Amino acid sequence: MNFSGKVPILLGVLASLCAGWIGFPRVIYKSRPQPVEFSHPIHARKAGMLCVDCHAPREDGTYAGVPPLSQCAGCHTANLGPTAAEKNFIAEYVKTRREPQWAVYARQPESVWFSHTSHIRIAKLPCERCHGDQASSDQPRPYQEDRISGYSRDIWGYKGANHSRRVGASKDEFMVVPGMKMDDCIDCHRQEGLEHSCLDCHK
Amino acid sequence: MDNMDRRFIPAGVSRCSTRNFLLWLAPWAALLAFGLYAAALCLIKGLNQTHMNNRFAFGLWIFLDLTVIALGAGAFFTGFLLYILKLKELRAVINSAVVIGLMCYGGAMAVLAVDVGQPLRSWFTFWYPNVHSMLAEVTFCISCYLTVLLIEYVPIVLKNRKLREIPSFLVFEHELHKLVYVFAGVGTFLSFFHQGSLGGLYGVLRGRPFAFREELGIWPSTFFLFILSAAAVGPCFVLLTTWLVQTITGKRLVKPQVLQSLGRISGLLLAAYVFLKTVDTFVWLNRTTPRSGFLPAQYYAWKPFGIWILFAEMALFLAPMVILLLPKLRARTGWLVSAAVMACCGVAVNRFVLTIQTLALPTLSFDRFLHYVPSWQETGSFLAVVAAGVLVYSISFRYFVLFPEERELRTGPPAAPQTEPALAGR
Amino acid sequence: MQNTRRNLLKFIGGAAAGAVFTPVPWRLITDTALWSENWPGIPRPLRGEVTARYTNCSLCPAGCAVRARCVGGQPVSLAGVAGHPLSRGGLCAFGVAGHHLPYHPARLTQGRVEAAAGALSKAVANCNVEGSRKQLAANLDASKAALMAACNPGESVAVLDLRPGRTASWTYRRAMGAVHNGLYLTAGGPFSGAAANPLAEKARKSWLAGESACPTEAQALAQQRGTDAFVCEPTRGSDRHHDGVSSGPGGVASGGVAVDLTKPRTVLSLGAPVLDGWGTPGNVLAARANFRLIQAEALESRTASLADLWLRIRPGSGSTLALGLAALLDAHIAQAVTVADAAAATGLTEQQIKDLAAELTSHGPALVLPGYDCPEAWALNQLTGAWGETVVARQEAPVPEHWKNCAPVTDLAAVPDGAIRTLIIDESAPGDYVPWNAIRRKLVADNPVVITFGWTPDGYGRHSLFVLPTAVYPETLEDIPAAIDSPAAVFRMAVPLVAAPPGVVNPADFVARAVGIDASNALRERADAIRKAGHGVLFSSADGTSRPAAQVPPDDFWKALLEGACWMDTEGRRSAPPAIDMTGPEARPSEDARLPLVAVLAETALATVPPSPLMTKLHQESNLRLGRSRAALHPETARSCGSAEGGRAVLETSLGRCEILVVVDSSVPPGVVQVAAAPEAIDICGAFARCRVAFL
Amino acid sequence: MISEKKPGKISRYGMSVDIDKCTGCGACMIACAVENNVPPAQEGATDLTGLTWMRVFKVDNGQEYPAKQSVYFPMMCQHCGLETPCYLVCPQQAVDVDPATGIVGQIPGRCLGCRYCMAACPYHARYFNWWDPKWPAGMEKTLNPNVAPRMRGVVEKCNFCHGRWHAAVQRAAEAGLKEIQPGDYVPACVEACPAGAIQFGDLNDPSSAPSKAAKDPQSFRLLVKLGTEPKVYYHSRREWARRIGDPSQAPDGKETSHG
Repeated sequence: MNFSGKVPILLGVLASLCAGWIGFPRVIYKSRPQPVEFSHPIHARKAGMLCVDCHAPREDGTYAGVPPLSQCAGCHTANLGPTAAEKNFIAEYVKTRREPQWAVYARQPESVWFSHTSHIRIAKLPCERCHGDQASSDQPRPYQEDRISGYSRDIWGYKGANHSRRVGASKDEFMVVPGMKMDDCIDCHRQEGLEHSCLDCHK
Repeated sequence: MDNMDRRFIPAGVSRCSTRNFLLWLAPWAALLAFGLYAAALCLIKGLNQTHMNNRFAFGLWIFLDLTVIALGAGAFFTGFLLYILKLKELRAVINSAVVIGLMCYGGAMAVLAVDVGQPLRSWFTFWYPNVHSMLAEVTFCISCYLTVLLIEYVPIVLKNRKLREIPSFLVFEHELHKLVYVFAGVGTFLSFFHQGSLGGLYGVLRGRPFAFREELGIWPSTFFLFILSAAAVGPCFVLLTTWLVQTITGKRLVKPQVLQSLGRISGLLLAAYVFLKTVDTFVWLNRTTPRSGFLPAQYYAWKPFGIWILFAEMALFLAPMVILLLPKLRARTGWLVSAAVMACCGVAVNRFVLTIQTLALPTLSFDRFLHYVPSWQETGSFLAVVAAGVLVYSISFRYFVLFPEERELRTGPPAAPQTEPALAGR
Repeated sequence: MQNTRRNLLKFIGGAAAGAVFTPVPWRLITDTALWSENWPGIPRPLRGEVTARYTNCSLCPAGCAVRARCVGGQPVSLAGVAGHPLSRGGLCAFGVAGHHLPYHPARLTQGRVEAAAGALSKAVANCNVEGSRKQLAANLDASKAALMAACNPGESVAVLDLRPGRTASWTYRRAMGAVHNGLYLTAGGPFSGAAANPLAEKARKSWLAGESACPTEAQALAQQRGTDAFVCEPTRGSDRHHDGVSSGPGGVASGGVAVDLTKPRTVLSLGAPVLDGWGTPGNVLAARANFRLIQAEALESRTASLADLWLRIRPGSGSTLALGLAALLDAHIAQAVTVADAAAATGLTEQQIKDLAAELTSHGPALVLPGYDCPEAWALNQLTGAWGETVVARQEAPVPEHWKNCAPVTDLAAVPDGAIRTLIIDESAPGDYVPWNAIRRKLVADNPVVITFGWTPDGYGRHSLFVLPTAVYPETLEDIPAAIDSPAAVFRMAVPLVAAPPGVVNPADFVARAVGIDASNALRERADAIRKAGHGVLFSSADGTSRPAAQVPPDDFWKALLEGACWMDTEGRRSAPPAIDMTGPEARPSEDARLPLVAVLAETALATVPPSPLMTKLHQESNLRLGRSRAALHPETARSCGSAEGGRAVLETSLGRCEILVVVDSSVPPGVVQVAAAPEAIDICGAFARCRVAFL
Repeated sequence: MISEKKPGKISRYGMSVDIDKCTGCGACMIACAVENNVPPAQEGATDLTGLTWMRVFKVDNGQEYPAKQSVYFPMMCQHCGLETPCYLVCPQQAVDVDPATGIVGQIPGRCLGCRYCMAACPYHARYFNWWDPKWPAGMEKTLNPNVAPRMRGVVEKCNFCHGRWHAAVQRAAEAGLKEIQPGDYVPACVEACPAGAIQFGDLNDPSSAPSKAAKDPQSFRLLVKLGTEPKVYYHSRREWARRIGDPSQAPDGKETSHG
């Protein structure tokens, strides 16, 4: 067997390696932009708001999630700023009373029971622990969804891939958001010795 | 076309014309197609296509899987006798045994894939195995052993006259052959083990006193009984298939004494099995059952599963045992074959009792006895496996050397291909 | 490199080998496995704030208090209210799944007009809700005008109220009062055979002459009626012996007469489903420990199998048993009926009947409950001395004075045949169901106008010219009549938990508007009247406290009612209902060779409502109850009819036929067909009927 | 997978059912199905292919009228506490026994539908999704968000309304508590029973109703001699009923042995 006999084999290996490592991760996700160019820093710094001002647990312990339009419209009755995003938001949603169709990066599968209350009140975790420093994410990154499983990339995807742009950061400078996959939950629960049963978190 | 085909047929043996061969394959292919359709229904529309239910959680499929795998045990046990215990004359049937094993195990796996409600998740067993579960054990062993069988099948394929022309294949085949002892060893271990696990499958069911057996070491007694019964019946099935092929093709493929020694071995093992099975039955009825708050009488109170089924099972092991242990009877093909048939039926009944009867019997005193008749989709899916088996075997027999002795034996009493052209010479 | 085919194969081989070292295969198997978690067809429950809201179940007059767990305002599960003085935390299987009804597949979403209804319907052949409403209003005026002009004394406009005792009932009475020749009908008076039975007529007079605290008193007993009679006593009841079919199963009494379950030490039930949805389940079960329950019934019903003593009597011989017992207690009845007769009719021994009578007197106070039509049962209570003790007259909750000049309550049965030109039937709230033939007889022969208000088309909708869709619990705002086991007057409302779909009609409003009176605010007026009367207490389900109504400001009173609160009158003087004259004719079983079997209705609770789809848990996925359109037969009976479990068959009586699904059950006596109650079944069987079963 | 550190409070939740009180009305079965998003029967489903986590059986003493007597047996998963059969046989850890609560749970997302656990369960308390789950149009609005609907081809069973346990834990957290109060967590069937026949509580807490029932000589457990330590206790004054539930019962109502 001469060397030339092996060339096509090696080519084949090389081809599938490239396809598998470079091409595939791009193909497997479909990505869509958030409806509104929302900036956390502006609200956090300029308006001096806290996370819980908008994302609050309800009295019954359930978590309210992304605030409804009504809450935004509380302040944004008219343009509060010169930006195009602001104008667009007022015109597109506030005026027409149309709820923005936010895509929730951290939305867990139906089979998962996650209680924000328990993690905030009992474990005393800061929001950043899981959601990363959203307060400084200047611009909502596009929402990426696995084409087959239909899950968000944050809860089911390659780790370290969940990037948000920092304030005034250049296009390619990113901060990393901690993953929210089952493994990430388990890691923490294991450290805390709070991992007893699947039923702790699964319904 | 015919010439092209001819070039693949092993040298020194005669096979029927391509046309006849295809004619023979046609009906089996049709059956396979039908079976695949039935299986597709079960996969797409879900298991509501079957007649299984919450009480009869397992049905025809599991019963036949257990039987088929017991019969397929011939593959590993013949290998074990030949390569480990050096019973040279068995070289005559080892290839055939390997193909049989491949058919049986492959078929069983295929049916299991249809039997589960979420086949897409079946690999979870490898990723998140539950060490307590007999089923996990079974899954691991069977899939490993199936790989071993495939590897053992490769040299048979590569020995094909045409394929040998490719040098690299020849080398590969040669290398592989050196390892055959390793594979035989591994295969034997795996196979012993999972035959046992299959027995454990029901033996561990504490909630089903009819099937529950007390533990010897970490396994219930059925674990060992299954190994023994499979080992005993495996050779019988090899014997049976060889005889079948001989009669259908009208060729002499192995020397008679090969079949007889297979019979003798199986006879000895049957004797051991019958003894242990008897002991086990007594322990089970007089100790295990009362302990779990049941009366042996309850088991056999329901028609049609009267106590007769227990005796029938024992008889189907006893009779062949006697026949196979008596050289005079063994020497007569008629006796030999009928003994083999009985032994195979015996193992089938044994597996039937453990699967179907176990599920039919009520545990709660206000519960009722159940009947179950498989739907055509269930039956069809299984027929697909049988058809596939026949196809694989026919093709292997035509193009590969399953019976090395066939060449020498051709000088013996002439086969009469022309009498039954369609069948002759596969 | 020569021989490209081989190289291509090598390339592919290499690629395959390489692929194993990329994430592709592994990611694909995990992704597909995850896909199986949320592949198409698996619904996603909505999320939202969890709140508790309170209402009262209006599926039957028990009106059990309900706590609804709502997510984002949508009720996702219902439960009883622990510590409620009436329902005591109880809620039956139907009530627990009540919040499914708005999404019931059989829900009527569009007005329907019977196509085969002659000239009148042609104009409105395919009209929607709006259309049929206009048409209806016009039609109603037309018939009004017609009746006034051509003074044909026979013909009238009538409302048939299947759940009397509601505020809506008052609206109907006012409306009919405003119409010339208007009639307000209920499912039937205590002696609905009136026209045909002078004895009964006499008794009826004495009854209505008595201290008739509320005009609806008469109906109370009416509600109890049903019908074994025609099987045993072919001469009783005009609406029955016409065709040998009785007129419908007894529902739960709604006003007028009530029983006090805290009093009796012995309860004799002549087939009443005491432990299976009768009265207020929670209340009955709470009182159960205090009394010995004797069930005289043909079938091994739930109550029979749980009673302290079960007397298996012949189907429909309940009233005869009552007479037999009466004969033992009252000499002058004994002249009409002897114990021997009773024994013969019921299949009990004379001794058994004597013992029973002895127990009723010795181990008192006793209470006799009629399951189906047998006023004798009530009368029996006079003889045992329970009258005024365990059986009392209940005042109705106060009503505004100006409502009082209105149409009187008339029994359907008392209306002469062929007298009604336009009939309006309200079955928006589950109530009694009178077999259609009993109604049809009262209508004029030449295309009468029948208008049904209902949320499904399966009830009288099948016989009506117009069917108008109504809201269904828990969309409705309506009050619920008092249950038979609440001795004091009560007032509570079912309040809407979900919004009704557009286009549904409120029957009472509708009728009121059609005749030009305003009743849109009737509930509030009633509540204010109750508050003004100033007696009774108000129990609030939300905080589980009671306050004297007098201390509650009117607006809060109303607000509380809208939050599921319940007003209960303080029980005043126990007044005995007026006496009933009882000398029933001698019982004689009627035989019919062509109809060898006897059909007996079972599962009569909520017979008229198609229950939640989840009820399949009780009859299809288990054998706990008999599902709709199913009938249970004894194995022998089934064999003699040539059927097996699950077989399809046709049930035929003198009135018609309906399809049934056979359930084989050895607890059903031979010769009896236990039919699950449903409109189509009641239409042809009533509560009992001679029948035959033919297999398809 | 269980970590070394054990949960703070170990509960052993159990039930006691007074079958003398049960009237077989079926409210528990409906409440259970409502709470746990169990779909209505599909076309062609029977009592052998249906989904009834809670199922009420009618049982009689085998006599004829007038000697005939009947009781109703509410049957749900008995949450075996020892050698839990379904837990031991599941090939891929889709069945889990929570050490903190003793609840035997099924993880639908992990289950491959081999049904081995159903063959292993002596109480036939496990149910397989033979069909895709389907609700009438609009009715999916009434589903309970605390419980995930299952997909076709997986096994499901009673888990003592584990969704309610989650909710109770969350309510407790909202109040700043680590552990739930006894009254906070009650399964749907217990809440629904109009006769108060079913009671629920922690068997480790001697004051709870099931603990008391466990000591009652007239209490019994089904098939207790199998040795799987079920956590559901039944109670009846009638000896024949006790014998039907547990043939190993001695006349005095004491269990002869615990397997």
